[in-house]
Amino acid sequence: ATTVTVGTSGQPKPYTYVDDTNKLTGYDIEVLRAIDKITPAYKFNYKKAEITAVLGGVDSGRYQIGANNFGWNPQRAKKYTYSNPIFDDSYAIVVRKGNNSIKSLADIGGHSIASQTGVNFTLAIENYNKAHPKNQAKLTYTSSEVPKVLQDVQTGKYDFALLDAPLYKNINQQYKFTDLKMVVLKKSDVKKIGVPHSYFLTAKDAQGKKINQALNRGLAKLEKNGTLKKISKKFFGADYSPKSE
Amino acid sequence: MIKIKGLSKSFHNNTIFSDLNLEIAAGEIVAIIGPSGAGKSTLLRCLNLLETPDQGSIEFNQVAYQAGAKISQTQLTKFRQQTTMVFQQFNLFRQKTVLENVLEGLLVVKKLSRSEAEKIALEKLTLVGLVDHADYYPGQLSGGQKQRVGIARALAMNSSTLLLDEPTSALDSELVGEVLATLRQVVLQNPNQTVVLISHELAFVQQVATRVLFFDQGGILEEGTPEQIFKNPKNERTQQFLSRFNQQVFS
Amino acid sequence: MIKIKGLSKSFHNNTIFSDLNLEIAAGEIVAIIGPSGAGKSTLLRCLNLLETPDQGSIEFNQVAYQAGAKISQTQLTKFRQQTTMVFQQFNLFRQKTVLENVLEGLLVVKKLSRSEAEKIALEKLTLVGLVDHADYYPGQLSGGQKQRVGIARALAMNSSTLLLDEPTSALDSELVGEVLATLRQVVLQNPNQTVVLISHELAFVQQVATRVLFFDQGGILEEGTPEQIFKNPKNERTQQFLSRFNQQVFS
Amino acid sequence: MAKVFDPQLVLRDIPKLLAYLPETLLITIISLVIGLILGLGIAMVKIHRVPVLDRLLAIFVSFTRGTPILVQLYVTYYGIPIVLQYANYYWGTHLNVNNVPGLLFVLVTFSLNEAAYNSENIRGALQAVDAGEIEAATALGETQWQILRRIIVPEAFVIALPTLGNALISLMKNTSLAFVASVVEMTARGQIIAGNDYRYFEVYLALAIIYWGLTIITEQLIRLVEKRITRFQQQQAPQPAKKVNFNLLKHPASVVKRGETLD
Amino acid sequence: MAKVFDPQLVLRDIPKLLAYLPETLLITIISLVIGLILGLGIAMVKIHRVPVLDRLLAIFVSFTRGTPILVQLYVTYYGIPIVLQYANYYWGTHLNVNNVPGLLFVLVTFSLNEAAYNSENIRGALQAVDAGEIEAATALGETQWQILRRIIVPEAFVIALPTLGNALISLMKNTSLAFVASVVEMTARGQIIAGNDYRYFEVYLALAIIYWGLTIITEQLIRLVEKRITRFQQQQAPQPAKKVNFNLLKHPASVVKRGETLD
Ligand SMILES: Nc1ncnc2c1ncn2[C@@H]1O[C@H](COP(=O)(O)OP(=O)(O)OP(=O)(O)O)[C@@H](O)[C@H]1O
Ligand SMILES: Nc1ncnc2c1ncn2[C@@H]1O[C@H](COP(=O)(O)OP(=O)(O)OP(=O)(O)O)[C@@H](O)[C@H]1O
Ligand SMILES: [Mg+2]
Ligand SMILES: [Mg+2]
Repeated sequence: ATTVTVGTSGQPKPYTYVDDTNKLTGYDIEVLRAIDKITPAYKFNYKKAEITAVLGGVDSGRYQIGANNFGWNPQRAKKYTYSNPIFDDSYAIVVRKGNNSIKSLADIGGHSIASQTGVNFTLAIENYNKAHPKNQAKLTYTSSEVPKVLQDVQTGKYDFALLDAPLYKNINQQYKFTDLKMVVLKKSDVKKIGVPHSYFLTAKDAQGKKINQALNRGLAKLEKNGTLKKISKKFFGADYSPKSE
Repeated sequence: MIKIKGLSKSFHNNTIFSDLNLEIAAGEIVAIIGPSGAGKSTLLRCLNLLETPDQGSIEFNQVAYQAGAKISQTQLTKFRQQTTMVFQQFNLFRQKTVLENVLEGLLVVKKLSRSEAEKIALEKLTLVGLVDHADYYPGQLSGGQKQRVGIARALAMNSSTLLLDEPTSALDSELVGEVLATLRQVVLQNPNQTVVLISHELAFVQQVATRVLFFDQGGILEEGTPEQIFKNPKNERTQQFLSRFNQQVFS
Repeated sequence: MIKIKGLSKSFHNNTIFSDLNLEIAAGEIVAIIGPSGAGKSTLLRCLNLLETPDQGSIEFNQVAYQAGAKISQTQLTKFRQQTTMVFQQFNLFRQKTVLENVLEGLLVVKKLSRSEAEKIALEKLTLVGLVDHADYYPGQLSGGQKQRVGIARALAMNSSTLLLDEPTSALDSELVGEVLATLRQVVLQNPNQTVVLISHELAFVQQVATRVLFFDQGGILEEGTPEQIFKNPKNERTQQFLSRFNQQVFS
Repeated sequence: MAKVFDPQLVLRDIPKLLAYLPETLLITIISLVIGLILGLGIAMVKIHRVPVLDRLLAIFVSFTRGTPILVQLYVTYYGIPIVLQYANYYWGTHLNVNNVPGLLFVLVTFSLNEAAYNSENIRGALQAVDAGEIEAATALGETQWQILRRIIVPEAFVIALPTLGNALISLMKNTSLAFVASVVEMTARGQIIAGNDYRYFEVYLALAIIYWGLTIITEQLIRLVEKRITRFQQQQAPQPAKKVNFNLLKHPASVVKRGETLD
Repeated sequence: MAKVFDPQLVLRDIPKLLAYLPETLLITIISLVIGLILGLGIAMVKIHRVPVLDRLLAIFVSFTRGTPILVQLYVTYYGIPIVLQYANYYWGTHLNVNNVPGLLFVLVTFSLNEAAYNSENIRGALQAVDAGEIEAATALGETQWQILRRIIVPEAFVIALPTLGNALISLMKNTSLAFVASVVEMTARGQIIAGNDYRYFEVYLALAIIYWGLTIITEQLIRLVEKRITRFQQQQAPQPAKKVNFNLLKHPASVVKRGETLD
């Protein structure tokens, strides 16, 4: 079997992380392990690296697969081959309790938010601001981690945060933010942010495409035999597995 | 006129001298000689408070210093202006030119105008024969030239008393003559300039001093005119000291 | 026996000396005197190839050096072992103790066993009166002591010729006597030791040298016994040079 | 083949990044100046062995030198709001740093870092100043403050400059971490650009070129300053035309009585 | 109130992080040793002005000093495979570095970085070695290599040590960037731990404590080494009991004929 290296940063949990027993796991990772089991042509090998380095690693051929809860966007699609969706995401706005002024993406004008670079949420805010030049959201770029951003929302430094709903639930298990509440976005808003799925990435070359096909075949089988659903339940307590139309 | 009364100084229990009394009249040229470690430098440095005396008082015509009493910065400056010092190691300001070295005290301490200060500085540099070198940095001068700048810097302050601590002992023998000649000229030209001088150049001391003090064992063991001290020392230690010196100088 | 033939040396077009010829017999004590900058040091440094001569040859009993010819490291070491040098600035290895300084050449160059080397080193340190100081570092010695270690280090190599370049001029006058006495003793005790010496200590030269060379203007202007050179110099420049010296020394 | 590397993008990115050069320089210069002043202060405390303060500053310097600056940024940027939150909660205070811009945290962190790193260097330089010159100025009657300003600091600066220069260059490169505190300077801008087109390698190359250029320019500036302030060492003045020679002592016969003029 | 900060976690994290201390030390020590050797080489090339190589190394040193080490890691770890990919594509070669472990790239990058930073310092130290001692060793007949090993390097080491110590501490802290090249050392491990429990601030505090401790230990070690190798300066030997005094010259009468023994 050909050895294929998977690059992942080990965060965010629960998509990819190292558990208390020092074992790499997470939704993305376990899905790949399941595919590995039913794909005799390849053997997956997992490598952790800093997040930007995961993408750089796929560029440079160091990793053949990137697995880090990657969403879809056109720029990224130019550079990488996308697998079929692996995850049906759900997005949410997080605000302070008692703040009822932001219920959907349409309400963010004039409110402040800090967001990381290279994620779909940031692009969505940028797009919103382009569309509403008179009533822009106050976007602060940051390289702070998500919990810090949430803390800043709690203290009132920023008005809201935009993130994956399952991620927020996980973080909240740890921090128990008593002063925050989550508003899950409606389907229409989710579409504005992007395709609400996450994917595996492979390189845009012949080998990348071949691996991609193998991934897709594996995903189809896992969906059919219910493994995807099982893995999703394990990590999220709910079924976020994608359903092919 | 300098009056030193009951002056004592020790470094951590090591008494250098105690209860020292000395009067120096205006215009006197007092040479202090004595063995190494006797405390000659310490005494001289007490005169401008580079060392703080433990006890006693020092009085110049205009101002007095009493050991232990509080002294304001203004008083301190005034006291220090009674004397100026020429150092063994020259201690020129290396980042300043020869002219700037001489100007420093005039501008910063005496607060003269630039033009007044320059006039004085150039005059003193002419006196020591270095007016051509006004724009040199100390690093570009010979030892003898450096010491002559040191002398000019001291003279420029126009204080009543000139303190010289072995002003030639850091020089090669060739350059010693150069500096001693300058000093001799300065001393001879200014009859009212009081000078307190430490020197191992006994020939020079003999020529210029009006009074010689032999300093040892924490006090002035003997004093007198150069004639008396060199030709006819009474104290046994003075005799011993001078015999060693004579040997070294004339061998 | 040293034979110098047609030796020339210049630094970038500045000819120091050219076509110099000189023979020195075993056991001679040759003193080179002359004004500053004459090239005395350069000549001495050519003898152990610290400076590379441009032309000519240098021959010791056992080995020869021909300017321009290739020389292997072994030959070079062998040539350099013909001489040892005592430096004006001592040049002791500061990180090594007195004993290690003397051992260095014995162990590294002569490749003696540790015990043999130590025997020789302690012997030479005894000779210069510093065997008590074997474990001192150079920084803990006086100038005179340092130079005596330098002498012991040179003697330990037991080479036929000892090169001395103003071995006392970096010392205070007090320490000069100490070193000259040691040298005198060494020289007098070893009648077969050839010595080439540069010194401004004319009194010393007069006492120990068997031959004096007056070096100036790129060559040896005059040579003879100390008696001849000091009492009866023929060359006008020698006379001039010595008169200046006599003045300085005896004034 | 996929275009894994696009040199054109490097060229396109450079001007985009340079637009944020002012931020980089602002952080660098302000931190440098405050860092130097604080560093001088710390050095003075150390030299004069001010009790207690002395020990506290030693711990501060040790911590700053001993931990990555990234961690220091975290500690100020994350830690201070947390401390205030707890204070507000337990003591009912209403302290709030939300309106304090991230830039301030960055400036504080970098200034303190710079102060800690430079303090040792400055202390060494101050203590290397020739004691003789200080005595000379004292004897002239200058005050301590005048001596510090006119003699000690200029000389210490000459001694400290090479090390200060290196610290400056490190500082400039370290500003790239300011993004942790949401301050957008060149490197942050680079990450934002790459966040849009996923061309990380190209951006990093562009950044490398810019930082390299900045470093070279800084080094040249330092060299210029060094040349200026060490004039007194370098310039080989022409040897004096005539050697002044007062040949008085050579002829002990020519003794002149006091008050007479020579020449 | 939400538990924004949990000090217990800091304590829990420390041993977890320390499990990766060997990786940190491995990278530090290997890079230090290789860096010193290469730095010495670069210094020698500079001192002897080896043509061409001299210029190339100057550019290398300038680049290394002028760009953040993060960028250097990117350039080696991602740049080299890209270059090879192009080579493979255009020239049909089959070069592949993907099986070369990331650790090697990290070691190469840090070693080169260390070499560049130390080369100037080493050059300065080598040139500060007393020329007189070199002459003395030459005159004794030692070879150039013996002189380098026995005289120059030990002395230069004493001069260079304080600066080398600082470089070592920087290096140790910089190893935290190795995660870029997939090498998991302490900081990377910290990020992974935080990825599991979202407790970033606690992990960074734990890292700060560990790095601080490491730095203090390293400083103490350097001080020890310094004390050892500067024995020759510090130790104030007892003054010799009796002052040897050959009083020969004082009495010119006592001339001894050659061959006679004195004393
Ligand atoms: N700052 C100081 N701290 C402690 N002891 C000192 C200090 N300055 C001088 N001494 C000691 O005071 C004594 C007198 O020193 P001083 O320099 O006055 O002697 P001196 O007569 O000038 O000798 P010399 O002729 O060698 O210059 C010496 O024993 C010296 O060690
Ligand atoms: N390495 C060198 N490069 C260039 N010129 C040199 C070098 N060494 C010596 N010289 C020049 O060679 C001349 C002779 O120098 P040398 O040191 O041999 O004189 P010297 O007779 O020993 O003088 P002194 O008595 O002052 O020691 C001097 O003009 C000196 O400047
Ligand atoms: Mg004295
Ligand atoms: Mg010479």
